[in-house]
Amino acid sequence: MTNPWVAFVLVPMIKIVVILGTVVLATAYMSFFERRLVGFLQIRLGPNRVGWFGVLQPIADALKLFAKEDIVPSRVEKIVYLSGPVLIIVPSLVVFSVIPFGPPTTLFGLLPEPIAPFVTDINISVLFVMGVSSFGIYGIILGGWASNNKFSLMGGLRSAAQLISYEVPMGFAVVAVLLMAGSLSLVDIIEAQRQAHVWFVFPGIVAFFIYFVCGIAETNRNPFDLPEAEAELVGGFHTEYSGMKFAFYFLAEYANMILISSMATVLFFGGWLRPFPSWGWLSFLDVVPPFLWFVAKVAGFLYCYIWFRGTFPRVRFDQLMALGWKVFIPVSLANLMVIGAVIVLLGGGR
Amino acid sequence: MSQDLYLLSSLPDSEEMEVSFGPQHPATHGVLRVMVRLDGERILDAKPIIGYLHRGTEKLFETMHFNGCIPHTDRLDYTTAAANNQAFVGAVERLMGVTIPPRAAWIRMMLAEMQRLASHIIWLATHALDIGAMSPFFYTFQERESILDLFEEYCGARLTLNAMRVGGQPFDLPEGWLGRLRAFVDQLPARIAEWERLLTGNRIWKQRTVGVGVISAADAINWGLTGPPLRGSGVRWDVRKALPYDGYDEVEFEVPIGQNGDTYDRYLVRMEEMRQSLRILRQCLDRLPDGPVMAKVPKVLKPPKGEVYHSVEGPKGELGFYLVSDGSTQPYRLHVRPSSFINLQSLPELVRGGLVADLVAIIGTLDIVLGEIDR
Amino acid sequence: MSVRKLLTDVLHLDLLAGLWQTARFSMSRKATVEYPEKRLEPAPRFRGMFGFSEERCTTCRACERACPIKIIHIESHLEDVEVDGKKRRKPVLDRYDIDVKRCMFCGLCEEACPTKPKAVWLTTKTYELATYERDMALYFTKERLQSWEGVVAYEGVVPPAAGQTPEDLGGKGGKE
Amino acid sequence: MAEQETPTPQAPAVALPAWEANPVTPDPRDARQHAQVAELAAAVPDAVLEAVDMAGQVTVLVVTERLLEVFRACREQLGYGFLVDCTAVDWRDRPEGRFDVVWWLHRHAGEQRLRLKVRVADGVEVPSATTSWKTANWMEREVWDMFGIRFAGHPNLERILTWEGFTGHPLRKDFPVEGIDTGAAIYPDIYPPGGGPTKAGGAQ
Repeated sequence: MTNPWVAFVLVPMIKIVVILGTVVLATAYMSFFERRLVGFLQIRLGPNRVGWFGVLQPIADALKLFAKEDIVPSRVEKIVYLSGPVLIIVPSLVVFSVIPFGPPTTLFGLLPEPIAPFVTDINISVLFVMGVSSFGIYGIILGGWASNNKFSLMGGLRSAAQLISYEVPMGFAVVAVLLMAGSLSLVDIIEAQRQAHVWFVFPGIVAFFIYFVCGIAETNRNPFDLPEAEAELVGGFHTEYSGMKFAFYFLAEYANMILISSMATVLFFGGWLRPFPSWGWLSFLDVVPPFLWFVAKVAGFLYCYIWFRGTFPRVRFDQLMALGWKVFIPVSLANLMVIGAVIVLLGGGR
Repeated sequence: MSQDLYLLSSLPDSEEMEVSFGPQHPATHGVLRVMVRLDGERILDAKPIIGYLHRGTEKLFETMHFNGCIPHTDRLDYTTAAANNQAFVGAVERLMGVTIPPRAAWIRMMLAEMQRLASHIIWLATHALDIGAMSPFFYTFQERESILDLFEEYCGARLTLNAMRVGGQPFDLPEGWLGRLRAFVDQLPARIAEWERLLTGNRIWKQRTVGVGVISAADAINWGLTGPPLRGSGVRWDVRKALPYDGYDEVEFEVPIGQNGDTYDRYLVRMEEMRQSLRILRQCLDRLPDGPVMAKVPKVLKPPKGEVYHSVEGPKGELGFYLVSDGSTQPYRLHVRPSSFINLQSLPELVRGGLVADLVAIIGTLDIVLGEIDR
Repeated sequence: MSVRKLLTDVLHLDLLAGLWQTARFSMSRKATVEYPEKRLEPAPRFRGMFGFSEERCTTCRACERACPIKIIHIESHLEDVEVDGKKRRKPVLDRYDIDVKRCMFCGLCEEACPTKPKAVWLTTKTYELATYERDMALYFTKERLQSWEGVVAYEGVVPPAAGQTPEDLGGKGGKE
Repeated sequence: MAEQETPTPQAPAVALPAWEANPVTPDPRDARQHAQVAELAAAVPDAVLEAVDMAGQVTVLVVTERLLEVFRACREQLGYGFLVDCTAVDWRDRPEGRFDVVWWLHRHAGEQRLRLKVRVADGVEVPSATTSWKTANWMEREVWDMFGIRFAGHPNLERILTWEGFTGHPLRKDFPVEGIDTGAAIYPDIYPPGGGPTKAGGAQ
């Protein structure tokens, strides 16, 4: 791969197209799986009419949403209103550029030399993910405000408060991992877990718990789906959105779920590593490609999302805030101190 | 209840916001509209606005013969048709001096208790859904279907039963019905335990309901609350015990009460009421008397001149019918004491100072049905 | 704070119990009935589409009077007919219309009907009565009430003109 | 048991069942000596006009002017803590006053009920019970809405089941069952008087 055009333009372009396509397809199918799985949890079948077991349902949904009349309510702030869905979908897809889906691979010898199955590995990946994914909140706030609807406005405000409150403990939880790994690069974090012979979830169980709960809160999912709380705010920030504009909010939510699950996989569950990577007698598990390990772990987290949605009631706004500020921030700080102290005692880090 | 609720939007500098909650809102159980004045998320005042489902039922009653009124009572509170039938035919029978055969009374009691179960199941389903727990809706409705199947076998309808007539019951129980009811009664406690596992101990459920919408016992009586909202506040009062009708003085059951008068206590009271209903049903199954199901009543019903008020303990509270007759074949005036109407009245009192999410929880805990409120 | 409560709080046993419960439900049999392919069978007493038999009807108008919302319209006249060689005046129906779109299926007309077996009955198990227009599609004259033209009958049910009676499905007129 | 309903003349059985042998006759009886009435008459002298006991339910006809005192006495002295309901009956052509306004009171001690009644002419204001029982609020709004009886001292006497701007009081006997032309009252420039649901919506 000596030709710089191939190395710096063609290959990344192909990777971007493939990853973007996969992620968009995955988000669309996530909606299908959610409906099926919630159906199973609720002793019903879920959508099963379109195609074999309903597998074409997302396509039918997309067609329906595309064909739907594009309604812009008459008294909205038009530019802001229309930019809301864009603002939320773009960051939620951009962050996938740094998620390491697997180790460099030759695709079973099809390629002349190994290619990393992710767009790029920047040395501040963690910061990039947290920064860019937080940007999506503007879509919610601006969309809620621009809709000129009191329920939307309240949804947007709730979302903003929720994001600020939960970004902090989530950051602390991630810092605990960074202390253990000693790097901000996601690939290096996975590598560190391989070298440490243990997934970081075992030393960092508290951090993982905080990270995942905050992740649920950040993606506005049950039991923390206050910004859209159907029973209270009708639809919250997307009350006035319909058709493809609504679909963008919808897809962004699922993309964020996949993102949080991927990050949890990378930070705490060893990314593409098989379980207990240092135990030799488990090496028969290596026949499963690393990419599939990654997908399986992400799917496990996504199932938890759906499972929680099928089980829990919704918390109240003030209780959500209290949980964030009074429980998670102190606990995550304490956890950080403990982990830091242990690392110092064990040899002062790297 | 402030008179100038509507004027607030003209105050430009106000930090307060007024929101029209309903009439088309997922959590208002129909077409209830609540004008809420908010400071952020905190509710300063609320004003229920009703009447969107007003069908003039009381006026219509005046144009119908007595048995023809019964299908219309089904449609008052459409989740408790059997209780409505029971209260109405009870009023007419009381005015006519008809005593119904014991078997008919016991069948009525069974239907009423099944209806109470069905109504409480709907309440649990919608209340949990309002608070965000989606799945109990489906689990509970599966059991409600069993009750409706039994109704269908008995009278041919599932929701609007039209299952009682003045003077008794229009038909006897079908063959095998008691066995199927017993099977249902035997398996429901396990189902209730499953629902409770999802909610009763759940910390989120407790956070959302404990201390929300508190009303003291004295206030509850003053506001005229009846049914589970009254008992949740610790008043042990139930029409079935206080003014027994049909066979209720012959069966044993407890009247559960709460202590704090909050949403959680009302939840617990209703869950316990479901178990007590099962207890009554079991006694009915064991002791159902034999005999005819219809007393001798003339084909054309002509109650004497006079007035009578008959009330039953409906699933939502005291449900009464005030019947004034001028001696003709139609009621001169038929007034309904709708339990949800009077229970809803205390809504502003309960939600003041709470959050928007509490409003939803409190509407759910009052267990209102707009068909009865607006009539 | 008891140990049990502490354990519950720290380990979130209350939430885990809920998760366990939903997981168990997800394994249980699904309650869905996939409607157009499978359908639930109505009970024998189920009140559905009207059946009507002109020959049994004595034009006594009891059903018309019993109807709380007055949707049964009857007109009749007397006619001389010869029965067993004797001349008798017999009422003949001119009109027997039921405005089914306003019907609330209370069944009072069936209860009022004095003939045996009933001349009008609702225990036909037939409930798929939706139509695309509201005016005439659900307005049934006496011919349509018997032929059930335009009505999708429940499986195993034949229109009254083809011989179905209230007893055939074991309804109220039957066993009890 | 469908044949139970048909009036087939049957010979009376040998022994009548208990529920037919001793029917409760709902004859109205004078109830001035009834304990509940006597106690009310003692608490508020000269307030009780008539008292009737029918089907075990005591009705007391009260002087309209003394009603407020009666309410207060019932609530504070006699312990009727629970106002069950309040409604009205329209006797259109009755000379001594067109409307009966009726209240039911409940006393938890002894589980006794008492029905208070006043006769008022059209346009006469009735004292509001809201000072004694908060629950009277909506009930009286409903009576105002449905019958047009005003309650003096009510905090917020608005229409409740019909909308603001509705004309007429539906449960009066002279209000047509088919409804009135409500469109004209709200949108006078769109609906000319005489249109509306009465003529346009008639099914027959």
